[in-house]
Amino acid sequence: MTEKIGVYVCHCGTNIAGTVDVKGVAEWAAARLKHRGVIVGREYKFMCSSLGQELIEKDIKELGLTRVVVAACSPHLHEKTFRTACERAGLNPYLCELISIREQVSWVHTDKSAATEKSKAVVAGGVERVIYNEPLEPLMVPIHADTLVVGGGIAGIQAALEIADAGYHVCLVEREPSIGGHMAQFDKTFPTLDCSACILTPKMVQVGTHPNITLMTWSEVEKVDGYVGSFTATVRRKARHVNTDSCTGCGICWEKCPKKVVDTVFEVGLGNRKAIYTPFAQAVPRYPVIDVENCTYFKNGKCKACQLFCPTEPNSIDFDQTDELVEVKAGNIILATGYDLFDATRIAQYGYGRLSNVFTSLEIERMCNAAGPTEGRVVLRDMKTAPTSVVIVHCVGSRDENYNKYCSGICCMQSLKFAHLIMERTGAEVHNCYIDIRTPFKDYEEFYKRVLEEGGQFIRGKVAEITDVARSADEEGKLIVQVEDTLIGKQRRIPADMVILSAGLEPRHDAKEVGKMFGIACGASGWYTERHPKLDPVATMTEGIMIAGCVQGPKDIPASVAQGAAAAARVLGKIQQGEMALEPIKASINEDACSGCRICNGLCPFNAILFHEDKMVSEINAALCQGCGTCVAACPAGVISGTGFSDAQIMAQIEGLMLLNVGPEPVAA
Amino acid sequence: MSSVPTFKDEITNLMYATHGKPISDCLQCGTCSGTCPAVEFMDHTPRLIIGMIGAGLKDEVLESNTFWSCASCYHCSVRCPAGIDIADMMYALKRYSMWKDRHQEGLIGPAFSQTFVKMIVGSGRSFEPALAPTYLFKYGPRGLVQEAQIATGLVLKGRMPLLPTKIKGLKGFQNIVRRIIPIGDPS
Amino acid sequence: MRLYAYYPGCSLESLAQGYNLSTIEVAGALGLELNEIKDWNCCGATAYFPVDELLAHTLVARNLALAEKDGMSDFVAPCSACYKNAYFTNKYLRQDHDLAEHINYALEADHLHVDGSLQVRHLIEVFLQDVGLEAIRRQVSRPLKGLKVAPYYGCQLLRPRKDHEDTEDPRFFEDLLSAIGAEPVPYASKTRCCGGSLIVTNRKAALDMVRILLEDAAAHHADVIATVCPMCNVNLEVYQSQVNREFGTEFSVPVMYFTQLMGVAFGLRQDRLGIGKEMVSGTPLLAFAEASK
Amino acid sequence: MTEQFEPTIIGFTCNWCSYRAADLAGTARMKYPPNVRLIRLMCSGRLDPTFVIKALASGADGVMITGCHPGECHYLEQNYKALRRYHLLRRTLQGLGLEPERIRLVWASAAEGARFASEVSSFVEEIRALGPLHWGSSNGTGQPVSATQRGTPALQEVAA
Amino acid sequence: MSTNSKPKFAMYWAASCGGCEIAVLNIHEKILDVDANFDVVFWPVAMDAKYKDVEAMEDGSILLTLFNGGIRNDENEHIAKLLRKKTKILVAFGSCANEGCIPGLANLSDSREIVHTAFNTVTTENPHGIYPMTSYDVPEGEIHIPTILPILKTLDQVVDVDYYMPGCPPESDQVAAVIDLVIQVLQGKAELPPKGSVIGAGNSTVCDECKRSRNVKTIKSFSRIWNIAPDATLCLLEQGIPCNGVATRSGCNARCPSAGAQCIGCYGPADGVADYGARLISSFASVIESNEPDEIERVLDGLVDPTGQFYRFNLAGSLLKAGVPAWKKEKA
Repeated sequence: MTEKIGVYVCHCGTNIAGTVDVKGVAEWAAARLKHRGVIVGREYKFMCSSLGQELIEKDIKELGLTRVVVAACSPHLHEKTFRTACERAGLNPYLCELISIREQVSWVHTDKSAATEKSKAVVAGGVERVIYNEPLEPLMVPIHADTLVVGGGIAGIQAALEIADAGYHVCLVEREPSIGGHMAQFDKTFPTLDCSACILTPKMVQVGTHPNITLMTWSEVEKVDGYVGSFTATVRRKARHVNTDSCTGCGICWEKCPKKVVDTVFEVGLGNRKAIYTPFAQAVPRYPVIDVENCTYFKNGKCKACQLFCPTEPNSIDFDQTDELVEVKAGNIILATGYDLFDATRIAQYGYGRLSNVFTSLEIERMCNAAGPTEGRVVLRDMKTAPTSVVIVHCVGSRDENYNKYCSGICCMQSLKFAHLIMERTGAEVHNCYIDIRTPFKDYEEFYKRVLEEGGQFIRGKVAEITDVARSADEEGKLIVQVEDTLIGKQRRIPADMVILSAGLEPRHDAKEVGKMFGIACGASGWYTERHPKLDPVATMTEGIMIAGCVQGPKDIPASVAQGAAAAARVLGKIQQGEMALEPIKASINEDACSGCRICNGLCPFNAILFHEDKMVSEINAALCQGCGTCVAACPAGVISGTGFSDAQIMAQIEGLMLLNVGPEPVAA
Repeated sequence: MSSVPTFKDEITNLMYATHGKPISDCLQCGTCSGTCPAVEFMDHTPRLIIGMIGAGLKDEVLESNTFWSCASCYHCSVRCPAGIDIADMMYALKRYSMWKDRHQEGLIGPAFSQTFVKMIVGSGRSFEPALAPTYLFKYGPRGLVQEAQIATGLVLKGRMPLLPTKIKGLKGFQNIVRRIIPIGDPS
Repeated sequence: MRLYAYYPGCSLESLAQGYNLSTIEVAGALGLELNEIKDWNCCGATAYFPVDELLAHTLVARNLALAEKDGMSDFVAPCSACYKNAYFTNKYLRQDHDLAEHINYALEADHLHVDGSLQVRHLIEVFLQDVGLEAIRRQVSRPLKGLKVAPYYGCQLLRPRKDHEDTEDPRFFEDLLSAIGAEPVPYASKTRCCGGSLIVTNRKAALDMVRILLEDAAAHHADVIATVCPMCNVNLEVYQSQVNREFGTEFSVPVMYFTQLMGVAFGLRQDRLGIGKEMVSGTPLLAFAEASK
Repeated sequence: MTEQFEPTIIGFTCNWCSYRAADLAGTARMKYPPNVRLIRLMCSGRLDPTFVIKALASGADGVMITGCHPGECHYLEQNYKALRRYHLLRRTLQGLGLEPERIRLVWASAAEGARFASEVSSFVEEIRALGPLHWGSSNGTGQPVSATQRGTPALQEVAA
Repeated sequence: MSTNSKPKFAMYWAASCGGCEIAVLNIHEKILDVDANFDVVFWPVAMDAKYKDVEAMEDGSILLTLFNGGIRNDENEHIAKLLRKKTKILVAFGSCANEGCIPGLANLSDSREIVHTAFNTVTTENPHGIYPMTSYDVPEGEIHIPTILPILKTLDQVVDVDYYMPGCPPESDQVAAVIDLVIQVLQGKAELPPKGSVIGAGNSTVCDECKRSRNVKTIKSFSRIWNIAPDATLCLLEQGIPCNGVATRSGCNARCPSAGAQCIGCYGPADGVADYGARLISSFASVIESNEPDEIERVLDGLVDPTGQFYRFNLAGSLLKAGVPAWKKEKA
């Protein structure tokens, strides 16, 4: 045995010493594991203290230790501490193992002798393991200073601006013809009721004009290669059929365009647009797009009105334009692709789509919006009659095992906002049917109070069904909302002209595929999983990819903005480091022995394994490899090895834990 | 945790077939009561009953007619946002009250179920006319007349057999039943 | 010719003979062989469960066991309640080994054993899945043109949720009716409860529930209500007179089994379909029936 | 020293969820029997069935495999690979006459310290009920199990 | 080395089928080289010889011994130790000596059952349940037959082994090559590989020699070769046929897969594989295309007898060495 191993057992005050005979363990290791290379076994009150660390450093220098085992707390706490200590003493940090006898022994066991015996086993495991530890060097990768932001909603806009203002280049990709996202569709924003457009438009303009931002609307990311520091995204710029260099966005083309189309996206079917259009007046960029499905010219080769009337020189309408694929290089990526609204037709008993005067929250937003299809008048489906009685149904598709288990968070405040706006604008009687009213943030509860004072009516009960089958005269010709008023314990049937379904938020329909493309995971409810739910909410498990806004979970505008900024801060930090170290825990393939069976090829979610058809061997891209070791375990020929957690290390640790190689009692002198 | 099962435990245990959500998941949203087609005829709404069970109000619950007024249409069960099979809970309550032999005076349900099962156990088949006497008196003379009219109507249309049918393998059938509930020895 | 273990259930022996006759006629016409389970017993409808759940499941299991013994793989019931009971007992037998053990212990007493190996379906499901709308359309010789039919699904056919069908706004019944040339009327109450056994145990409640259904059907000018369950049929049809008496209404909506409608559309003889035994005469339908005489 | 059999169990944890669950059980001072000894892997996907067999062959009486809940894997979907291997491994060991119950798969998130503790406790009880396996020359106490010597010749046994 | 006396060669047959001997004879005229270069002193299958002659030999006087067969009874064990003493280069020859092979599968059962099966089941008409005795007195004195051991062991579990030559049996061309090598070494034209190496085989797996085309592997279902008509050019495993080639040492030139049959693993594990079966479990399972426990179970139902599939040749040489019944006895 050529290794010289030092074993250090920590008292952690009484945290460990209280249940484990620390001294005994240290001595046992020195004596019974001598033949395994343990030349010194020490114990100390607090190993992590500077004095404790010095103890180790001293032994490395003086006794020439080649391996170090520290038995103390969880490696998640102090692994770095002790590895750095070893490094200071000139020992490769990865030759040091921290094994836990606190979280996993002293704190969870009571019997002192049993705990001591287990500690010995754990130490033996550590010793056997450390023998096979290899010195490792972290992998340094340079960080490209550009950032790719996907999604031009408020979260994406905020993130882009923060980074651009800090002086770094951002490429912002948006699927729709204009940035702005859902927020652009809203009228007022709770709880302050300031106009959504008034606060959003300036930011949109900033994005459109910012020297550090390349804006790609009507575009989608199709492929992402690379890894933190150097991603390459392939973006499809869908044909606009408008030449953005010459177009001034004067608007004559969509004025002259003869083809009216029902706008199912921005106006959620309530309003019309033309076949050449910008989704809304303050759109950024101002350039329109031609909707090929509906354009008369594309349908039957005639018309060209837009081209005819286009005043620019050269003419900006280009019917021959085709999609183009552009490559974007970036060091970091921020995903802010937002949410989809819950499809209310899924709840048949609420009659959306069947009963014409049942509306979704988004429809109401558009109606309330002064720039919307009704210039801000709240009316029934006939687009003229104002309702005299309105029922707002909460938790539509949320907090429901049959649809989404989670609370969508924003619907309560949104409903309260509607209640206020509708009472204000129509004087109608408004009922809110809720399970719980959730108004946790600044000035929210006050707003609830305000709506109560304004005469909003509240019924605690989840709506059972909405029907038009009248049972009495006063129900005739109305919608009837059937609900239990749980506070009085009676079933009530509330006649109303209009019913608003406060639909919840859902992950984007394509969230899973998009997530796969970027190498990040969706949680049980389909929202992207953050690195840590509390302490790292905008980072993901994949280095260099951040999430912001509703992609991470339902949230309102302030929270989305905060996350956009937070993600930007995380990215800026990385950019300023210039390069970053990757954990050297990686898998690698011995190409001579690899038979190219391709078992491993499909197992890597980070696409780190590539196959060389010519040599018929597989290879692993170290920078992409996240070190999970799945391929190592799966290789039938055992030719994939994983640093840090090699077969040898783990097999040895098992033998250690089973106390297989314990030496004989030393004969007492 | 006390060793004596609470009323809630007892009911939960009785919800054998649910294989699903315990009533403790209820968030008292009232979807069940809002949905229930018979709710106007119940002393307490289904939601309230769940709350009362949770609160351990055993007497009040057993005294109520709620679960005997349940038509087992399962509309509440499929709509419950907590995934609780409320209709099955109603069955559990019926079982419980039969078992403890405690129910509101003047209800037909208990008697009906008992007679029905007795009849099945006796013949293996159900036979409508046999049921009538057991509950008709509850409707008083008027009900009796109406019932009689309907019955004769049906008989005339040949839709009401005059003699009950028995299954052939009755002995074996009863042996099966005997292994589950005491119905006396084969006579 | 596909073979099915056929479980008519008690009502089809008495109150709902029409359903039984028409079922056999129509199934025959569609090339399905219904093989009545020998010496089946009552499934208990909704009345066993209040007494003893294990007993309830066991008595249902006996019928399943008989079918399994005959080497059957498909179990079909025209009565929604029978279907629902058989479906779930069968399901639990597979899911819950403990329950299966108890049940089989009891069945042993009559030298029976049940595995839950059957596929349990309602008659209408079999028609739609195994025969299919196309084949049904091909059988139609007298399309029920212009006949407004209110399809009444009732409860147990849809609920508790079996497989992924839509429990709130299903469409398959409408599809079937269109296939035989009738005009399905859209009305919200089609999956609302008819009161079921409350007609016995809480007459007032049940009659009110029936009233609501009749109102909705009438409001949509239905010539006839089509049912898939004898219980519903009895409540809607036999007790219509009492509803009128109770609420001073004047409903006279004929109620027919969907199989009778199919039979008529197939041009089968009305007496063979058990038509003519109604308390509320199905005159509008008879017109078609006459024609097919 | 009590009479009852004290099994030795090797537990494999993933670095992100189940190991943190174990840590949490500690920080929350939950108690579970000391029979389980943990090995930290980066991911349950690293779990090579060889390790499980090695543990058994080295004298462990049971092996506990733990990882993030399905859909919550730090490496997106690698815990599913562990799941697949676990199923096949159990079948294979069964063929060798081992009780498949000696291998248990447990999903535990970083927040589920309590779950981790209770799973360990129940597993220890289950293994205790199954009795010792004590393969190989170790019973986890450092003292070899009775020195392996030749069994009495089978022929004579049967013939006798 | 003295040239006047030819170096001594021995070959022994313990618990095995004899195929290895055939394989050696199958090297055709090369066998003459063996005779030309070696003095065959002990080869029970090929020539008459007595144990006492071997016992009489000087230790280490045999240069090369090809030992095939596993250690099933005390006689095998005795000769293994004897030959070890007398031999310079002891080669574990063939799968049985290397990893137990088919005889090793007996390690799934208690030796008592084995004997019972052999002497008192359909295999043997034995109305009076008479079993052979290990020793019996006859006028001439007491005679013995070998005593069966609780578990079959591989050669290196009993004695120190110099080289390993896998295969069931080893391919004749490989045998020839090895013999050539030894002769070359004798003539000082070549060096022996380091002690403990595997000879007469490749360092990769069967796939390396297999000509079938491959894609990213996924398995939707397993099927047995006679249940489907496999594509003649595509990897068998990708067609759901449990082919052990992925984990099996190369050297056979992918005989079975090339002939359209799945590899059953007779060349044993590749280098640095601690447990052949575990490797296969891991690789097969990893590529099953499902994340649903029930679905996975359904897929695995298609994999009849996984234990046999993964340990057919390797059981005695695996980490667990045996099934529980046999092991219990071993430890008793």
